[in-house]
Amino acid sequence: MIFLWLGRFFIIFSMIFMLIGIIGLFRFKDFYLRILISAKIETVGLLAMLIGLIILSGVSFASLKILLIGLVLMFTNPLASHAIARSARVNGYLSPWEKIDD
Amino acid sequence: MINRGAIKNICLFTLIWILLNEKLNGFVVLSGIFFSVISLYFTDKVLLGKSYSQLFHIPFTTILAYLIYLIFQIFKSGLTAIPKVIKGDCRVKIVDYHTPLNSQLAISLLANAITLTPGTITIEKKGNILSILCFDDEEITDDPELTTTFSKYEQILGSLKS
Amino acid sequence: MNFLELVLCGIAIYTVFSIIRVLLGPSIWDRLLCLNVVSAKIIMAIVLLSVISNQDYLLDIALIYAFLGFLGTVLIARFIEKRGD
Amino acid sequence: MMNNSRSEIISTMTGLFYPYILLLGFYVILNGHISPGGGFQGGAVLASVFISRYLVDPEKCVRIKILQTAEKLLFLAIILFAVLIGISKVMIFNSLTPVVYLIIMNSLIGIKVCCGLTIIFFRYVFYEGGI
Amino acid sequence: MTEKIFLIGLIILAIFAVNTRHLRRAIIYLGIFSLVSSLVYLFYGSPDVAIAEAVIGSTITTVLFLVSFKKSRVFIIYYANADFNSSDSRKTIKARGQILKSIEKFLIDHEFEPQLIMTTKSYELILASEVFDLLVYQDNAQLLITGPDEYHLDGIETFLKDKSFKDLEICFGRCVEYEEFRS
Repeated sequence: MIFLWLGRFFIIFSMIFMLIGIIGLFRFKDFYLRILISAKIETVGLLAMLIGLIILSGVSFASLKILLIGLVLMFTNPLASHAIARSARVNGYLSPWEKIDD
Repeated sequence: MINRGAIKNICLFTLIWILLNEKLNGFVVLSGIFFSVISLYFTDKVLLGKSYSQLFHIPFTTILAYLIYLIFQIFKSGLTAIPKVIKGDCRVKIVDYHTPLNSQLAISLLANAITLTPGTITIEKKGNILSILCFDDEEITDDPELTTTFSKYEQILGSLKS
Repeated sequence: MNFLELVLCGIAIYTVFSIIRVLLGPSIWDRLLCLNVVSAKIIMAIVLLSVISNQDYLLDIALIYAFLGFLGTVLIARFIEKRGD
Repeated sequence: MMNNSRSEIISTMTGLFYPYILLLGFYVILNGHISPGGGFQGGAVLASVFISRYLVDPEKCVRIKILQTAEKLLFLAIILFAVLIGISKVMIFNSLTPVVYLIIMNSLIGIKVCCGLTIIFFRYVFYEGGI
Repeated sequence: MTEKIFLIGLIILAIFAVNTRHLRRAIIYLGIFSLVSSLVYLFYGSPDVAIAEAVIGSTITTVLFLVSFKKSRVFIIYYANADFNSSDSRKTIKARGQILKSIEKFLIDHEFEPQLIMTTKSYELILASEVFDLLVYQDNAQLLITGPDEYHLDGIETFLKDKSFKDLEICFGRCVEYEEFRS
């Protein structure tokens, strides 16, 4: 019973995090701020959701597989965001805060 | 070619093979060892051209401590980033960070951890200098919190050889 | 309606909002960033679907996405970095 | 600004995933008869290892001639195997159980698809101008 | 209920991918299309197709689109401003956006792929060091459009003549020197 509510707590927590990430995607006017905060808060939501599902499904091969998915995502997801941020920076995409500084 | 690192890696791959198959009997274990040897050999000879076990030699305790500290740090800085979303406006700057680590793999793992935490992203790695995109707060000038976090990662990853 | 089904429905709505950001996004990097966000959402939806319907084999597809999903993003990012929007 | 075109972090970390992607491909091929997947899907997973190797060192090419020969031989082997099984079914009843037949057929198809998709990828990238 | 939301998203993405003028955006739209469609395959009970869509859609088709997209004829437009920090009037900015947009429309109609690069370099430096097909140079309310290729410049001139931009003064130069344009 306690595990059921603990899992549900984690899932609701992740849904709140993702909602804040989506709000941030629409609220910020600058690409660098979006990738810095919103996209990363989405990752927090993803990990919390996977932890909640592991707690809900108990000890079995399926929950171990979900754990494996989480581990893999922790290594591959930063590579993708690093590639995007680096590509924008190398190309010289300027954001408003830099135009003011120059 | 046969050394302790390769045997450790083969054990790990067999474990993952059993996990993928979702059952545990003699046939699965034998086929797991067979395919682990094949994929390790193929990686060494064709894909990498070097020894996988020497290139990616990570002790188990290191990776465990790294992951636990990383998850803790992700949730912590995720909570601190929420007010910034609600406020809706921030300024961003790029700082250069010089790490004392000298292994290629350790620096990459450090950069991965930095990227995964909300609020900081690694943009470029040149040697052991990392360019990091982070907030530009007026109150905090020297980022002491950021530096202590990074030095904790470096303490964990310091056992990796180059 | 079950609790997990409600969560799945919520993720679907979030996905639609991310797609709207993809269609609006001013620069091409905004669109690429939202591709990353949508792919995370889809992985989550697949794992939820497998837990709801008790079919373990659906997790293989999520695993394949987790391993190979970043390849497409990295290739597109690499292509764009020389040529701009 | 920053001039060199490839990132060191990506080229270091992608090497970590090679054996895992290979294991996943073998798993999808071998369990094609009881779970979703099979020859084509597993072969595509195996071929994506070569695509991720392109991220690590873009100059290194595979020998396409060898892959082409292997693909042709495997195509012949698939047809010959099916014909031989058909003949032996007529001559001797139930010489081979269906499970073994399916596994051998799936793995032949998987390696053939892997060769084919790898040839397509390297052909496009190295002879048509690259990315 | 849930799958209907994803189906509506698929239709929207397909319409945008077909109708967009920029091919780079179409590649990204198709990437999301393949992601969502693989989930929809799962809802209707065909995991086999979903795995194939996941692998092929995320890796191979992306490479094929990118390589074939590189073969399209790219037309490089450089845009530079005389003083970068100048706060132009609202009308000027709007008119400049309209001009750039109509040049892009002209190029797409003639089967080119426009590529707009905004720089902060000076006029002489761009002429000396960069490779370009069209250079748009703005000095307050004056606009100089020049380029090495005579043929397309004539086409753009006749195309822009029909439309009237009242807030900007457009000047076409074949090999105009910077001082002549200033005086």
